[in-house]
Amino acid sequence: MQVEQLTTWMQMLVPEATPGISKQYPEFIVPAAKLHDVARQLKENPETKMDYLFCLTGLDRKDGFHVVYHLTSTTLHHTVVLRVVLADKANPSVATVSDLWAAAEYFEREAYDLLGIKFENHPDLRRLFLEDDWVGYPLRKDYKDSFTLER
Amino acid sequence: MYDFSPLIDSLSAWLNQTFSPFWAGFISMVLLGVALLAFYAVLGLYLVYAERKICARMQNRLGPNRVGPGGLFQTIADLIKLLMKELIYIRNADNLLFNIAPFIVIVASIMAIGSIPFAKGLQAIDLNIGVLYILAISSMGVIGVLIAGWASNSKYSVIGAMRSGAQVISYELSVGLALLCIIAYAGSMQLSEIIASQQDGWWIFKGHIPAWIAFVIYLIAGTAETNRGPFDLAEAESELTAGFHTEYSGIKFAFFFLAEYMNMFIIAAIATTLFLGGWLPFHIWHFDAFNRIMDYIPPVIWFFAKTAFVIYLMMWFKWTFPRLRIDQLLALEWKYLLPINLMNLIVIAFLILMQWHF
Amino acid sequence: MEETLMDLDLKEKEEYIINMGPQHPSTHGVLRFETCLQGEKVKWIRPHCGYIHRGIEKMSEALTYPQLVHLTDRMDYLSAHINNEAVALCVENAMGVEVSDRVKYIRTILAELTRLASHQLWWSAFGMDLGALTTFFYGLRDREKILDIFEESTGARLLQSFITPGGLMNDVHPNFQKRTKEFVKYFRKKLPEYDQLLTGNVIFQERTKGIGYMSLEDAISYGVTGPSGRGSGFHCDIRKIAPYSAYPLVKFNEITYTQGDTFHRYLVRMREMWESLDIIDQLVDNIPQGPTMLELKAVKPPKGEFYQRVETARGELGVYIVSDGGPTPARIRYRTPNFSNLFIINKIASGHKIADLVAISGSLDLVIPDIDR
Amino acid sequence: MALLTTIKEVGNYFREIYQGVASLVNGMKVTGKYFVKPSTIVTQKYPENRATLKMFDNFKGELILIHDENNHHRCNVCNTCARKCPNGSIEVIARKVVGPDGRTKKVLDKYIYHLDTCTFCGLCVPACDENALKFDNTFEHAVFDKTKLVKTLNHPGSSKIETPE
Repeated sequence: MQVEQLTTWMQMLVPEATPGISKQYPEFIVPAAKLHDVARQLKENPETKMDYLFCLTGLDRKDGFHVVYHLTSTTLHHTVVLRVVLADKANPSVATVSDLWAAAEYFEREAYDLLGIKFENHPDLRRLFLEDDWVGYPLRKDYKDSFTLER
Repeated sequence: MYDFSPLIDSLSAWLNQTFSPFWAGFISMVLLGVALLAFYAVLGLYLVYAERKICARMQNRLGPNRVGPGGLFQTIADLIKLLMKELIYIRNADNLLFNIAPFIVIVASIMAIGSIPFAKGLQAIDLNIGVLYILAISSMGVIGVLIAGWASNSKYSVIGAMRSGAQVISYELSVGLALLCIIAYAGSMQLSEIIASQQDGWWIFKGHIPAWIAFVIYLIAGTAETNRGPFDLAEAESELTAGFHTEYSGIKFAFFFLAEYMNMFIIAAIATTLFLGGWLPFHIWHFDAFNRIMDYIPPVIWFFAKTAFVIYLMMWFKWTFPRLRIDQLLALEWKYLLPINLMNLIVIAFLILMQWHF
Repeated sequence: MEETLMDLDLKEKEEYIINMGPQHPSTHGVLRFETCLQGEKVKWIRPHCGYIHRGIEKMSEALTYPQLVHLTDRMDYLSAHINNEAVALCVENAMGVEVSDRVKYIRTILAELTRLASHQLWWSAFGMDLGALTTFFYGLRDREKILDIFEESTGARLLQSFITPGGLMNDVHPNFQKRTKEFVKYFRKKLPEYDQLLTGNVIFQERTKGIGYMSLEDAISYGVTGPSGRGSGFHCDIRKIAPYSAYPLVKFNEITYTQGDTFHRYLVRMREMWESLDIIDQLVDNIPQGPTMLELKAVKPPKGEFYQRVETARGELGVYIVSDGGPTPARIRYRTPNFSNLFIINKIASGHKIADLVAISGSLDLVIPDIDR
Repeated sequence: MALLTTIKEVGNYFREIYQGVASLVNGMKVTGKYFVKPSTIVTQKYPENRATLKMFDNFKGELILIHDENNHHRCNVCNTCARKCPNGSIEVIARKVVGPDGRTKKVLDKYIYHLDTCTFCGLCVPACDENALKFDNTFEHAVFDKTKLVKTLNHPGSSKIETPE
């Protein structure tokens, strides 16, 4: 599917989705409440068939935490980027997509571990790399500890 | 020539003259024990060295070359290191069994060595049921392995021990049946008799193809019996770290290590005795000049050369093949080796009945 | 898998849990498999990682782009060149500059040599996992020759940090072409020996065929890429999907099998070595002349977000740079191949024997620092 | 018919055995070949061959400050290398001296190099505009005391080479 088609398709699906800034892949900023629905549609719709989540990233930006989903279709070879902005920095939370893509389970655990983003309905949301009693979320910009390399 | 029996007889006669019969027997036993132990230790060490050198050559390496000329004293240095190492006692382990296990393993292998004929007359005991005795004694080693795995109170060790148990119980069968083929040919279980029956040709040559099959099966089953690669499932260092001897340290570990190599020697020695003519020289029929030259080589050398060849074969297997899985290991025994072996035995019985062997 | 996890659960409630790792010969690094056994059979596996988590993503936020390249070496240390290349390409694309053809050719040759070296080491270690210890030495013997090529040109054997945003740290050594050609010739002779020793071996085939079946759906869903995914028929070779560097110029095949078992994951890698040799053959003779480093005033990608996918020896590596326009990234994220490849192990290994678990984890070719980062 | 399949199966059974044994022998040929050819041994006896062992010219062993025969180096204390170093392995300590013309200028007091934290990324050498640095080929870095890995690279009594302005 071409980029233009995908854009109109997305606009139909989620009218509140706004195109993102990236020029590399078509990107859409999706409200957190609708994310799971959009993701399921993207995966199951025969026109999109986004069956491969190749990257899930948590970002700590000024306007809140972002969760970025890089999706691609292994059969139709088109890529789309979904972005969720979680403005509530104190308690960022978004629905899990681990029921759609198994890879997301561990990407989400990583994001939870390092950024403290909570994924609702996640089957096993525990620390992945750090110990269970670790205090704080290291990839947050306000995280400080004695080992951080100051420059 | 090269008959050791006059020497041994004169020694025992001298002992009997000088001492009372009780002391004569006692001294001869002590002498025998010391000789066997010394032989055991030296041979075990140099088998380790040989294995290291052989596998190094197969792997494009130099092998041990630091301690002594060509690394000859490397294993001795290792032994000294192991002797000086701390013996770790494990909390919650069954201490009595834990300490006994290495001795059971090593005693089993020493006892088996006692009845191996190294040359004419050079044999500690010549039992009339020699083969049976060796089979019975060498399978005692697995009890040590089982005890070691159980008493260590380690999960890896238990798995290793259980594997070892299953393995040895099944392969004991093939070893026994393969040896039975030769016993059927020779008509005796006494090792010296079996060698004497090969005076005019080794069983592997005059036993036709069934003897070859029995030899190959014996080699495979014997390798499995000694827990060596590709059948080293009880140790399986990539799965079970070190299997049944994971928790052992110092000299107790060395006992297991030494016993493994000595078991290999015993298996090879029995193969030599039963299939390859023991200490008998290699003869070619009606080629008297050659035969006479062969006769000049002492039988001890013949025996050890043949044993070394079999040991080399076993090492070659170990350093070439991947390890089998436990179910494949058992399938190999029960689906392939055992039926072939039984068929083989029937064929041999038929051959003997028709008097087709030489 | 004859029995499903559920059947096993119903039969036996008692759990016999052993920890494979973090210090265990089969995990090739500090990774822990919490393994539940029933006799010899594996009921479930829970991988625990993080034993060597060094926070490369966090550290990189304090470093400039040329500086953070050397940290990527330490992720998948067996594909160091390819990791460097990923960052370099991402930064170059972000800045809208293009390196000279010479750099592209050299990068591709180095990447393929890295892939060969990595597969050689994998082959060695895989044989050792299965108990064939001699393979380890043969693989390392041949790998040394590649490391010599690297050392002569880049000054280091394992962690080269040679490819940098804008080009290469320095030009390759004059002997580079000659040595590479010699190696290709040498290795073409040695590769059939690998097959003779291990691939054809009946014990090896019994140990690997039909073991650890991974379906195509699982591979895609879990994001298992690289040779492990291609063994299940997942066309995931980034060199074909989104060609970079000199890959558009060369002809090679993407090796895929549909069987998806351990043996076919093995075969993919063995055949990939032949393909890598072919790629090097096509490139090594016609490396064009040109500058090896772009004249860049400062390595500062503009404000924005950039993603670059490359194919390392183990699968898809994604580099995701979030730039605020400064000399350091605001956030850099590595989507590493091993991270995704690891977690399928519970799915494909449960129900098999414990010895198969070793074979399966060996066939996934895990490099632990790449999981933990 | 049943007999035929039985015969076939028995045939398969024996073919399997034959092929299995053949593949094993095939593998043993490889190891056997190397066993009889000692010339294929690739390992070296390291400390013995130290005299003949030569590293490649590019090999990054450790950082050195180039000194010429008159004990002159070329460092002008610009600190670029220290800034380029991702791990902070380089400390350039300057000292102020009063030149013959009465102006104070900074000269190198100590060039401290932490070999223990160096990751050999090689960014410092091309960063130096004066070509004052290079990587040496030494490789025997093992020491018993960690403090020995902190090295002062400028030789005692060395000074900056006088270049005509």
